[in-house]
Amino acid sequence: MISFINVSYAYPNGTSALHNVSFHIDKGEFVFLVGPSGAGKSSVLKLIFREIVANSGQVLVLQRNLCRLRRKEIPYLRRQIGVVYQDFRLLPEKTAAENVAFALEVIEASSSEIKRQVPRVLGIVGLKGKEDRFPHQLSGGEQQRVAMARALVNNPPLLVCDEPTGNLDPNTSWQIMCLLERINQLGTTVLIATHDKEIVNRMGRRVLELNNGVLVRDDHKGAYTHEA
Amino acid sequence: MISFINVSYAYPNGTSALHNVSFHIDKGEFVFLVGPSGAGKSSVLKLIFREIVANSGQVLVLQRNLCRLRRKEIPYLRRQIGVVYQDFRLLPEKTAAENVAFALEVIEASSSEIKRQVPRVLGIVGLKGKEDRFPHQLSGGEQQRVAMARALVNNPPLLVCDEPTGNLDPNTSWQIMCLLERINQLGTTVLIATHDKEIVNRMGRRVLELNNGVLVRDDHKGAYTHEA
Amino acid sequence: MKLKNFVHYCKEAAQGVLRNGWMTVASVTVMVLTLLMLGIFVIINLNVMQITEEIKEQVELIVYLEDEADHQYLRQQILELPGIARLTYVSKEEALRRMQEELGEDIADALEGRNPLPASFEIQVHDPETIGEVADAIEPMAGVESVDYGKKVVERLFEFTRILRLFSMGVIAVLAVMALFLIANTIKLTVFARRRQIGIMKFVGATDWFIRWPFILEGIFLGLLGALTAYLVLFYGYWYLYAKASAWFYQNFLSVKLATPALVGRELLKLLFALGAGIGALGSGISVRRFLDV
Amino acid sequence: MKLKNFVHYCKEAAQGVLRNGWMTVASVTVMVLTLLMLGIFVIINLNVMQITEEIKEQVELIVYLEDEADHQYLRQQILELPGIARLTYVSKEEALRRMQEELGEDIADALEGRNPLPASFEIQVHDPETIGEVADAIEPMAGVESVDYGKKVVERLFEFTRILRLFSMGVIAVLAVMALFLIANTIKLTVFARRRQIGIMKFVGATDWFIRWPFILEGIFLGLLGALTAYLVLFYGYWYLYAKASAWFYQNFLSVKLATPALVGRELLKLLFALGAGIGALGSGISVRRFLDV
Ligand SMILES: Nc1ncnc2c1ncn2[C@@H]1O[C@H](COP(=O)(O)OP(=O)(O)OP(=O)(O)O)[C@@H](O)[C@H]1O
Ligand SMILES: Nc1ncnc2c1ncn2[C@@H]1O[C@H](COP(=O)(O)OP(=O)(O)OP(=O)(O)O)[C@@H](O)[C@H]1O
Ligand SMILES: [Mg+2]
Ligand SMILES: [Mg+2]
Repeated sequence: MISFINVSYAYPNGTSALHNVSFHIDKGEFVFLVGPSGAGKSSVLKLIFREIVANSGQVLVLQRNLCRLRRKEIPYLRRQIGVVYQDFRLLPEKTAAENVAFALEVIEASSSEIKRQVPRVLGIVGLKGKEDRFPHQLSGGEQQRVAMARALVNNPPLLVCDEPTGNLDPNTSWQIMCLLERINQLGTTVLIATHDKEIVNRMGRRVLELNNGVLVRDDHKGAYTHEA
Repeated sequence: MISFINVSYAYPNGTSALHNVSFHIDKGEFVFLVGPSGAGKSSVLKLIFREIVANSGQVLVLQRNLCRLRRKEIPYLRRQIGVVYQDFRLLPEKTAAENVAFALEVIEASSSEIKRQVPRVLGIVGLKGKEDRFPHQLSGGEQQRVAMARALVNNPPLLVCDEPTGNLDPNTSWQIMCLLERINQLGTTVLIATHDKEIVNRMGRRVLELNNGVLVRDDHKGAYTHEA
Repeated sequence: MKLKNFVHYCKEAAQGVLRNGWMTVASVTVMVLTLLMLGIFVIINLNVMQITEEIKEQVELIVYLEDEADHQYLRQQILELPGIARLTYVSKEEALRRMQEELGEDIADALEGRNPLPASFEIQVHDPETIGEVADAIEPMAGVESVDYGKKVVERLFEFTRILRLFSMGVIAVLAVMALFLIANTIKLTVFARRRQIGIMKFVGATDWFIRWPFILEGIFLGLLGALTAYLVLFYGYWYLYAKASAWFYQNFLSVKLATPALVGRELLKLLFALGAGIGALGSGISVRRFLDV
Repeated sequence: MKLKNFVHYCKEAAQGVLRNGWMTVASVTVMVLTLLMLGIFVIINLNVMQITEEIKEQVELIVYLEDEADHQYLRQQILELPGIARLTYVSKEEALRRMQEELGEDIADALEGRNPLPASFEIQVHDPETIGEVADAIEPMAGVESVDYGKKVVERLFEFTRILRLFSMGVIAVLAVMALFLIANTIKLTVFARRRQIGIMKFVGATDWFIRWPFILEGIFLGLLGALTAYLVLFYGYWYLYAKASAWFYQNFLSVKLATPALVGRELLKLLFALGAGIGALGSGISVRRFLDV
């Protein structure tokens, strides 16, 4: 599903974010990506949905070599990856429902499909009754859940979440995690960058740890910290 | 320092965010504000730095009655409150250092003062070497720490933080908390809205709990959950 | 573009217009003002065209006849030439009467009943530019003493009107190009204000054209709205002024008529709507491009 | 405003200009184009003013003398009147010679040596509008037979030039107001694109004026930059055209001179810079206001 082979990346301003990172994630896996702030977690995710392109090494995602991906193909890659962005990236001029619907509109889903799916996923993330709010009319955690709903709505084969519970209380976080686990059991590959020690420890899934742009740990059935 | 007396607030679209909330925070206190997502934590903070005005009840902050505060006085109130916003609110066209410096410029600090203070606080939050990056060139956690630095830089008597560790790993979060505690010991009143169960429990300070806009708990030496 | 997508694009465009109300108003205002400025020039230009054309129409050819000429026969001969619009005979008596009117009775007294003035034809041609050729054709005819059309003055007049028209057209062309860039730049600014949203759409998997179409439709809509407003203001404004001023103008300025509102309306319609909608669409489409690369 | 603050405001304004490069270019372009459009009208207007004035200057008063009048004495008397610019004596012989030239030898032959034409003075006055009063003052003088200045034609000409000038001024005024709103709206759009930042500054404790000043300075700067560019293009463009065209124009069009580049330059300078910088500053200041309420 996802293969990083000796990937290095430095941002245009010269900041080196990743050094020689290699790992492989199979279809159907559930993986946590951890590491201190600034370690390069978001950079790994950005490489996966091709916000950035590796300077060296190979990034293979969903049978595509992203280093060779043509510009035209990028949208079709992204439609197969549900992403919860660290900064949400909700469209400010659209309501919660419209934001979620947009992810279906780009894949030209039928309007009856849209009408059915959007309230369903918004309900799942606990936003029933807030469909018609604009992002700025939602609390931080609510915005984050809209982003989650948008990522889920078109049942992508790969789900990538950057800090998806950073603005959520432990209860809601845990519910979201259970939701992600259910989705994973239905066959979706899930990759989550997170700082939430408790969740990582409680889930006991595979953990990739980054530090200073270097992959320092790849633990099947791991915990947030090495020692734990 | 802060008094809420029977405060209720509903957003212009009719969403009622707070019902009849009353509490009092003394000078020098260190208080956590907890509650599930959408409980009204951010709304309480917004009332304090007067982004919004209570519909009924009284909000007293730093000897001012905010319901009667004249428009002209708002900036002078805000200069005495260091705020870490949940959505950071960094100026996108300014570098990290310039963002922090701006908080000093508005109080007309001397440029030598600015030159001394800005690198110092950026160093404290662990951003040495990233002074000249624009916000979009920083990781989520780094942006959050810039926001923290900006809130601290002019030594305000009151510090209000909305989810200040949502994008930080447990280690960095703990360091930031220790920093806030030190600052608190020097006399600054600190109010933190957070979901970080571990930190709240570990600090063992006063906890205000909101649920659905209602203050349901006010525990001196409390924990994140009632039961804990 | 499938129908379903078209509906989606229209919906998005409508949202863009309505939810950025303040920006919509500002950019339509810019568009209206630009088109008004251009339109004012166009109206002036149309009138310059019309008036110069009419002044040229008033150019006359005068054919002086020998006293013994057969003016009936000559008239027939001249009318057989192509392009003659009007021919008036002025007899010797009429010529004298006219001179007396101009110079006073003294002259007539001094002439003591003799009449040294020749009879003449006053001729107007369909295409004033051909007046020289017509004169050349008449001159050798029997019974013609001389032909006069103020060669030098007429040539100068033609040269002058030609330059004036060229200048006026040049100004319009320059202004149209300016208006084009002005509108395009305004559209750019409205797109710029939404650059982040364009990026976000890309991240959700939208193709370039999926993002672009609503902006293009929005551009067309804003352009049409701007053009329509400008058109209505200019057309009814001109109509009002024309009703008030054209009679006075005709009386006071060489019997020249102003361009009719109908003509002005037709020309404005073409120009404003083409510019408004065209530049609106193009400007949006091109500006969006810059932010699509994410 | 303290000096320290001023330095800060300038720094902020410079950042605004530089870090929004794309937007700066778009908005300066709009400003330049608007001012160019306006400037073209101003140039045309100045020439209309100049040319109508010059045509009026060419109006002449003709005083016909009785045959026995003492023209030396009369000349003295007339020159004592206020506002006389030029006076030329045309003797009876000169008058006859002129008529012969105009109407041909036939007339002279018919007159058989007699000369019925009166001597005359041709007079030009400083202010053509006063020509009627001057005529009225001369008419009753001894030795004056009649006074003629083509009353009807001159009155019409004055009426026509007056209307033309009024129209031209009116157009300029309307256009200036349009340019004003156009620029203000463009500035609005650039402020709109930064509305969030304005809010953030307020949240950090900035006063309204602390936020506003950099925008105002930025507006002034963009306005001056736009005005300067437009000024240079218009001034040198006109200079070039003037050098090419003024001689031709003088020869071909009633000996009328075009407005000099110096005059045009002076007028443009005043108008463009006032509009550019003024509207830039005002537009920014007012637009910012809308986003200060947080
Ligand atoms: N656009 C950018 N330009 C330059 N440097 C960047 C950019 N984005 C991130 N960086 C730098 O790259 C490094 C890795 O950033 P990344 O966002 O991947 O960290 P992260 O692990 O997601 O951190 P966090 O947990 O704080 O979100 C950091 O040092 C950061 O400062
Ligand atoms: N601008 C707004 N307009 C309308 N409703 C709003 C607005 N901001 C917040 N709300 C609503 O008010 C309630 C309280 O919001 P608030 O932001 O205070 O929650 P919170 O406790 O900070 O939640 P979180 O932990 O998710 O940040 C929520 O139901 C939210 O949807
Ligand atoms: Mg990150
Ligand atoms: Mg909140």
